[in-house]
Amino acid sequence: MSAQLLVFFILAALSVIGALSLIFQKHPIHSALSLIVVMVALAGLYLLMGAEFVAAVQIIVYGGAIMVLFVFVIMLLNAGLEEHTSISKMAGFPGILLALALTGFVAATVARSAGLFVQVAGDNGKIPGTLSSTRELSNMIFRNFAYPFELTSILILIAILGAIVLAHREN
Amino acid sequence: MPFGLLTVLIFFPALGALALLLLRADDHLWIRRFAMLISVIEFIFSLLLLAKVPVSAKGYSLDEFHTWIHIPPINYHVGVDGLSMFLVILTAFLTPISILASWSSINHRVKEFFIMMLMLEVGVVGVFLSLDLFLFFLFWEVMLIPMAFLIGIWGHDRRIYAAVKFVIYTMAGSILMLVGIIWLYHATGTFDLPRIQEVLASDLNLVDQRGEMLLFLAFFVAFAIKVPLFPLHTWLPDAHVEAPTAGSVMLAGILLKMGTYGMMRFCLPLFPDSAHRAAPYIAVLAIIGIIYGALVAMVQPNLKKLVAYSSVSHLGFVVLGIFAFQNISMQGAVYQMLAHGISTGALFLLVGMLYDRKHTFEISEYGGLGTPMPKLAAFFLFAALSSLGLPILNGFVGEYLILLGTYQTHWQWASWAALGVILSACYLLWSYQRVFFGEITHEKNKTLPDVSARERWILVTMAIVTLWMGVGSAYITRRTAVSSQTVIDQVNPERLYEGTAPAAAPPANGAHASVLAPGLVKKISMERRALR
Amino acid sequence: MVPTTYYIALSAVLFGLGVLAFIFKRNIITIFMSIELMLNAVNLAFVAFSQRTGKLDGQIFVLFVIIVAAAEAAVGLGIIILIARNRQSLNVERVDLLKL
Amino acid sequence: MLPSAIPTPEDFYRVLPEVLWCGFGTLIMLLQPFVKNRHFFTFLALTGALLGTGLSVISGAFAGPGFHGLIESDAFSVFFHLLVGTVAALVVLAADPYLERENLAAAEFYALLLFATAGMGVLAGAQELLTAFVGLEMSSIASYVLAGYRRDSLKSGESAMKYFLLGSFATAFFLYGIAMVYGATGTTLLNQMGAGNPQSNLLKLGLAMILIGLCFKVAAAPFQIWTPDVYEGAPTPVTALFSAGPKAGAFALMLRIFATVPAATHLWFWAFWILAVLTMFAGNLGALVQTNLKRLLAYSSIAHAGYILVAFAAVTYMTSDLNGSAGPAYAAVLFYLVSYAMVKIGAFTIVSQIGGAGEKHLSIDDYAGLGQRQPWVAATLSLFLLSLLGLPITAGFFGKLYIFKAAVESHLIWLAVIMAVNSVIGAYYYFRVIVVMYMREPSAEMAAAPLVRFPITVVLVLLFTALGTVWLGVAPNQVLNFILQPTLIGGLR
Amino acid sequence: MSNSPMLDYLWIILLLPLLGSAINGLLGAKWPNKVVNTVALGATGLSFVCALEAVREFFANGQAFVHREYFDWIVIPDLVHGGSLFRAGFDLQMDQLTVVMLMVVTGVGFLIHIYSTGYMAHENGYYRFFSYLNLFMFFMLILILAANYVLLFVGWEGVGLASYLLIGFYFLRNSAADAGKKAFIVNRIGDFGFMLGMFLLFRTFKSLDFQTLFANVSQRNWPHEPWGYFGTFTVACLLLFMGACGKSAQLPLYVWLPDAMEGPTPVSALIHAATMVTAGVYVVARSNILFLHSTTAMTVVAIVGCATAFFAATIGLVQTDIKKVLAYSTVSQLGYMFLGCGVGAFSAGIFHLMTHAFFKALLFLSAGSVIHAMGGEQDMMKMGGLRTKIKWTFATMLTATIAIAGIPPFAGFFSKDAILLGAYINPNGGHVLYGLGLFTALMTSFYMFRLVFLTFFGKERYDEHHVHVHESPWSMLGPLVILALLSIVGGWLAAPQLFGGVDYFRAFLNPVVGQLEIPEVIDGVAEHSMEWLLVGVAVFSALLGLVVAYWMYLKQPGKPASLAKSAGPIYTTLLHKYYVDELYAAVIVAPLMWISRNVLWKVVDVEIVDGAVNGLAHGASAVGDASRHTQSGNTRSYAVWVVVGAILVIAVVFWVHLQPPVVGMVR
Repeated sequence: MSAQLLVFFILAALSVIGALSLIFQKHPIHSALSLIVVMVALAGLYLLMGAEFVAAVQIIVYGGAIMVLFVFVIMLLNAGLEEHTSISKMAGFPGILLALALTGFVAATVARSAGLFVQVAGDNGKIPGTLSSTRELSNMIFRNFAYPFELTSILILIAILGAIVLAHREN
Repeated sequence: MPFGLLTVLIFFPALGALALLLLRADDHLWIRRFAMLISVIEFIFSLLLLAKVPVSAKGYSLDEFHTWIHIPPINYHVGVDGLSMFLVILTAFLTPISILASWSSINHRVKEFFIMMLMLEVGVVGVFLSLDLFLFFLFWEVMLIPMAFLIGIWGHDRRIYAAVKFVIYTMAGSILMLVGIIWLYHATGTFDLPRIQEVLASDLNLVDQRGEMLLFLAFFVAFAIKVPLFPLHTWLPDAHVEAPTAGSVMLAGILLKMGTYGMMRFCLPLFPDSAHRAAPYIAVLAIIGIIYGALVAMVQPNLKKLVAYSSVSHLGFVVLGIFAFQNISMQGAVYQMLAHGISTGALFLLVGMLYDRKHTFEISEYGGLGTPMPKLAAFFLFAALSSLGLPILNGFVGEYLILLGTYQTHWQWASWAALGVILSACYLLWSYQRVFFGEITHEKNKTLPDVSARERWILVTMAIVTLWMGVGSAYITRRTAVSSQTVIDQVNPERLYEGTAPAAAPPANGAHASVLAPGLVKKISMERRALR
Repeated sequence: MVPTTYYIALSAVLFGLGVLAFIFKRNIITIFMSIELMLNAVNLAFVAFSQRTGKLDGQIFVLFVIIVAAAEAAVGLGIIILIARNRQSLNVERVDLLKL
Repeated sequence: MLPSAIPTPEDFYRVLPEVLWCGFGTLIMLLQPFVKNRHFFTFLALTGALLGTGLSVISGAFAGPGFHGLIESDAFSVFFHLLVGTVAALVVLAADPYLERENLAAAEFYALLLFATAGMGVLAGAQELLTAFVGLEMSSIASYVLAGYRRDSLKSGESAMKYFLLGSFATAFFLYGIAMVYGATGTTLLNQMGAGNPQSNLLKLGLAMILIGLCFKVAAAPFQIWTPDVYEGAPTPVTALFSAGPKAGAFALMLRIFATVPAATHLWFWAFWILAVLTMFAGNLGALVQTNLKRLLAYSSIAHAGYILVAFAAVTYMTSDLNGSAGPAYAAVLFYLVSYAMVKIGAFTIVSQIGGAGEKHLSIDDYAGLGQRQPWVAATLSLFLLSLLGLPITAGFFGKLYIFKAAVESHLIWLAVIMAVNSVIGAYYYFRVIVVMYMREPSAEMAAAPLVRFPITVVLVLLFTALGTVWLGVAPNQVLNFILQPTLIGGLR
Repeated sequence: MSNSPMLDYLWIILLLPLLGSAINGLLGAKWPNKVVNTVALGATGLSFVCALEAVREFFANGQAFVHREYFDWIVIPDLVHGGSLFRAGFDLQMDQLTVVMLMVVTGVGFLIHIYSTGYMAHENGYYRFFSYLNLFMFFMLILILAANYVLLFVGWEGVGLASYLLIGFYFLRNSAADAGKKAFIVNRIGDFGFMLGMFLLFRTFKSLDFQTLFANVSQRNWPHEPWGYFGTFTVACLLLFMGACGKSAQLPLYVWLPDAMEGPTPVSALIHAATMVTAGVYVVARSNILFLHSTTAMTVVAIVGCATAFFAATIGLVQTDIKKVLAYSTVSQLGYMFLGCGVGAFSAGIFHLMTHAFFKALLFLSAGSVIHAMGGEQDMMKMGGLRTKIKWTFATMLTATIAIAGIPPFAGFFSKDAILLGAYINPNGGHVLYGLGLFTALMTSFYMFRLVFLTFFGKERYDEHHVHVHESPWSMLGPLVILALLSIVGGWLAAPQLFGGVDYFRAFLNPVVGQLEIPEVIDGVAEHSMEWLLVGVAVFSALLGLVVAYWMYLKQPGKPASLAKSAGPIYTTLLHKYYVDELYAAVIVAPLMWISRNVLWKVVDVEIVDGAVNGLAHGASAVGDASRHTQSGNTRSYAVWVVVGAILVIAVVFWVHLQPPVVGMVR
């Protein structure tokens, strides 16, 4: 087993454990922390794949900003232990079974379609130099994907506006 | 002139309704007068048809063609032939009658009522005059709403149930018909009726057998619901009982005919093979309807329901006449449609007049009315007699021709159906007796007034028409002859049965003519199939 | 070298766990987190495919997803605050005024 | 050779409507602190909406791919821009008195509305999945906020929460689908996806996931489950928007994908067949038992999504049938969307007005006797209901006709029959509302209440939608010609 | 101008009563009786005069067949070959048979009109009565003048209508209304057969015009249908005969006639004795060419006629209502007429029709006079000894009784004798028919004299304080006298050669009806001696009936009661008319009503058909309601539904590979 593979498995296990922990933690703050674990683990995987910029963004924006926002809200609302109600019958056993079935099917399908992935840059999967990769990324964002990128600004505007509208307390 | 008489006929009442909209809502008298005026003018217009349509004109007369929608090619194509002409006249005749009949019995939301009456006329006349399948469907559906409103707003206790039932029943049939129409369009590339007939006639393989049967059924079920054919009839008693008098008159007098008209206009000419194959089953249903409707009518405690069930019975005759594929019976069916419109219309008017006085339809609430209201009793008897098919009144001609024609090829059908002749006497006379004969059992009934001048005018008019149709039927049959012959030709191209021989010769070599004729229709159908 | 399939499979598992979490959790905030988990799974898939194809646009997607996630988070947390204020409860099962 | 960072002027022309909508949205936000008159914002928003809508013609004139093929300006996108822009303008008009009545901030509402519209516009023009995703999110996120716009109302908040949670949930599916498609084809540009192996399970799965996401947006069963709750809880003008705008956008994308991507069209027809049947029944049967008119209309919009899916089944069938031409089926979808949007906005606007302060009068019983109390309103609502029911001389009739036609021409007779059966079920509950309006006496409370006022803006909306409904029902030629022009349909293939 | 104007305007004969009816019916309500009288009598009287003139012209033209077409009533043009597929014209014809009927109908009808002015003078609805009566005349005249079956059917149904109206004249009495309805409905049952008969004839011969049809039959050598062969002729004739049974009150459709006595007595005389009920006989005679083509049909007619004659006579034996006795007597005599027709002696049947019209009308009118005298009492048990108080009535009644009993030289003797002779020589079971006929004659004589004895002889069994017996006015007696004369001399028209007479009647009808040749030798005995023997037997049996009645009701007044007691069940059965009404009610009417109400309406219509429809609606609502529960409002559940949908979509995409169905279109 190569070192990369080993690292992969460790990080994969970490992320899965984090995800499971997200599910089984009773307190939302614990869940949030579990999610951060997942994110960090994923950031590690991104690094493993050579996507440094993405990994950085993952840590900074996702793990940092967004999750902090979560934690902040949890604190703000003083959310306590999760109330364990089971009003929804659907979401009980059948729901979990169905979700597992879906997971299983999707996982099995993608796992078995290994040969179907489109390959462009040869089989080695090496992405050309990381530095240039970030540069190319910026090139792509501002040239190829300029339009959606501009649109995201509107999206952020919407989000700000929305947050104000929703959370703003009048007098 | 871009638009001719037929367009005027269709849209004149709509204009009238629009104008009516502008009148003040509380000026009931003028609303009534105006509506009456409109409908009378419309009637006069409709009579112009008699003058303008040549007696022996083949095909459609006075037709107007305007392109309307490009994709799919839907056109405003209207035309008239002998078949539709009289139905239009009947419509235009019964509308003023109904308006007059509602003169004093409709007292709330008067304006809306008369608008609805006129809009109903628009829809019905449109149905009869459309030569574009799509246009036909359009009017067919448009007519639904005013009728539903007439039942639902001005009806009796269970009016909403009846109105909804009426709408749902009709919609159920018509939406399938829409699918059928589109399918037919898909097969022929046009909605134009004459064109479709040409296409279907020129290419026998256009639609395969199963497809044709499905198409036939899609149309037929919609029409059968409207007729109504047993067992699709249960909306009718409810609708009739709950509808106001004018609604009942229009419903029984005209709307039911739309079904049978549709059968003649579409089911037979467009799908002759399927019509032949389905005919035995349909005939059985028609016969069941005849007998069943009569039997159920017989035991109704509700006078209006009784008349309603009698319609089921009478319309069964019409369907039978159509599906016997005989010129005589076809003509009889056309005639019966008209006659039933008049006689049952008259019955409903009379029942409505009784209701205006007594506010009930229960037969047990009446009894002995012949004493306080001899004139009404006389008119009622007259209407009942015409309904039960007394010769020289209108009901006889149609029934007789239907049975006579049907008998020529299907003596069993005619024999069973003729039982209806007995039963109609039973239920009508029995109910008549219970309503008008005997001593008065309810004190209040003693002072009920006899017919007013307005009612007398209505009834006299109806009576005159009844009598005239009973005696002068040739006037009408000569004008419907070509159209029904055309239908027969389309459905029955070989014309095996109706020879010219003024009298048949006895069979040669002493071989004897058996009463039990072989199933000729079956043979035809097989021959047709062999052609494909 | 780790085969792409591994990443994809992991992403599928994480996605599934996200779905599971969405169904399983009651606290609105946690449910929202499970959505984030699903988005993360998607991101993983994008990066993996990007690595596989050698094209960078997969990574671009990740960036966009993150932006969108941020926007969603802002609005979503706003909604959560609204709910919490109005109802004094964060249990999603208690928010069932609209039904049938 | 790197593409230029500066977009060409043509690129801007091609996205002119979005630019205008976003611009006006931003402008409104900027002016919000300074202008107190809410009608000013109404005017501004209306101007923006109409300007964007009108100028979409210009973007139509510059037909072709823009922004390196991310978007496509063609008749198809122009059509949808016109549609969503008109919807936005109508919602602006309808919302003005509503916001005033409910004492809600106007500027933010309009800004969000315009942003959402821009998102739908993006969706309509998108040729690339990421762009489509961003457009989808623009409209979605704005929608979440709009759904919860009546903050004080428990129902509104709940509506927003459900829409948000489930919407994001579905978006994740959509996104995952994009990822898989990307993995299978190496691209997210729709017109380059033909390169992928159409038999690839990954591609299939990806497209399925995308379909799931979109089905959620258009409320196809069994993803329709959120619709009634969200529609009921959202402020009524927003509900009107939901039922017309985002749905149109989602359908536009669905059409693009399932008409363009070869793998997506191949024998997908059963999926649409089943979804259509489920959706029709779910909507119609659910509506049968409703007593709240707003909710009833929500169910009815599910049912109508089902009808549109019938046309989709025809589209996919036609494209899989080598000799067939899917043109009429596309046209059916487009025409239906127009007629349906018009009717739904009209109907919801009336519901919004009748609902009164705090939306208290939403029950069908509250409409008893409306035919006598406010005949014009009742007549207009009846017209809309009849159009939904599919009665002739209304737009809904032709909409249904074209779908029937598409289904029949694709030999989907049984689907057509099922749709017919559903139309009959639908007839029952639409007609029931009419019955209540005209044939029942009003309750004592309603009879005593003053007549509901209909301000000029609302009257304008109703006039436009009602006349449009009749116009499309009597003379659909112009719209049809536009829809059926070869560039529109051909542009997709 | 033709030299026979009346024949060209035959329609005037029947239009006059119609006008009378219309005028009286529409305007008569406010008029005094006199004016009504004038109109009604004027109409019928003029009609009678016109008929006389027509008959005169008929004879003047050498009895040439008269056929006039006035207008097309029902016509279905044949567009392919020209002409018409079906035509029922308003065509009238006149031949010898018509002449007989015309004279009977207009003559007797006129007399009864006159009578009615007296009889009905004090009734309410006087105008109505005459309007109906004139209407009846109109339809009856159509019936006999019609030149085709369809027009005949107009009259046929029309007289049924008039009968309905007149029976139900006292509509305040439910029994009258019931009787009227019953008459109409039972007639309709017969008409059912009649119509089918017409249809079958049309199917085979393509025409319902008498002239064309009969010419076709007689000229084209249609084969004769032997016994047991059900060909067109047999079936058509049997169906026509079914109609005749209804109209002429034959088994099993006779039940309406006795009830019809609820109507005013002149009505009974005119419609239910003299004219309408004989329409069946007329039709059979008119269609004799058809009937003669089928042994079966003829035999059935004979058997039914004979059986009815016998059967009704037995019932007549025990009835106590004076009109009921006469009613059963009518049924019985009608049976005779059919017997005559059935055995081929058509002219005898028609002859009996004519004489019967005289004496039965007379009987009824006399009975009416009696009832009039008794102040409305109809029960013979409450009469008696009237002989001295109403002499004229008694005299006329006695005349009629002698006539009907068949005692020479009164009219009934000749006609009945001719029928019996015809029966006797009929090869198909003629002796049995003869025997039954003879026995019926015996019974007829018995019950008729019983009637006379009970009414006019013996002690007065009524309360003289309450009933003031008085003779009727001359407006009533006049017709009685005239009819009495006719009852006496009417028979001489056809005095058989046996008595040295010339059978004018038979000779006269010869061109129309097929004639029965009386063979030279019957049963090995020379014809004349045999005939003498038969006459002797007939007269003897009539006298025997007279004697028995005399013995039972005048000599031994207690005898009938004791006999009745000893006969027990038989007597009761006879008294209740064999329980036929009850049987019909129990076997047909009640089950039909029960099924209609409790099965067809309440189960099939309400439960099954409507139930299915409503069930569908409810089912849809129930499913809708059930589907509500998926809409639990719980976001978690919703998420699961999304997952379900996802699985569904994926599953369909991956595993459903069916080809789309292609239905029904080849193209």
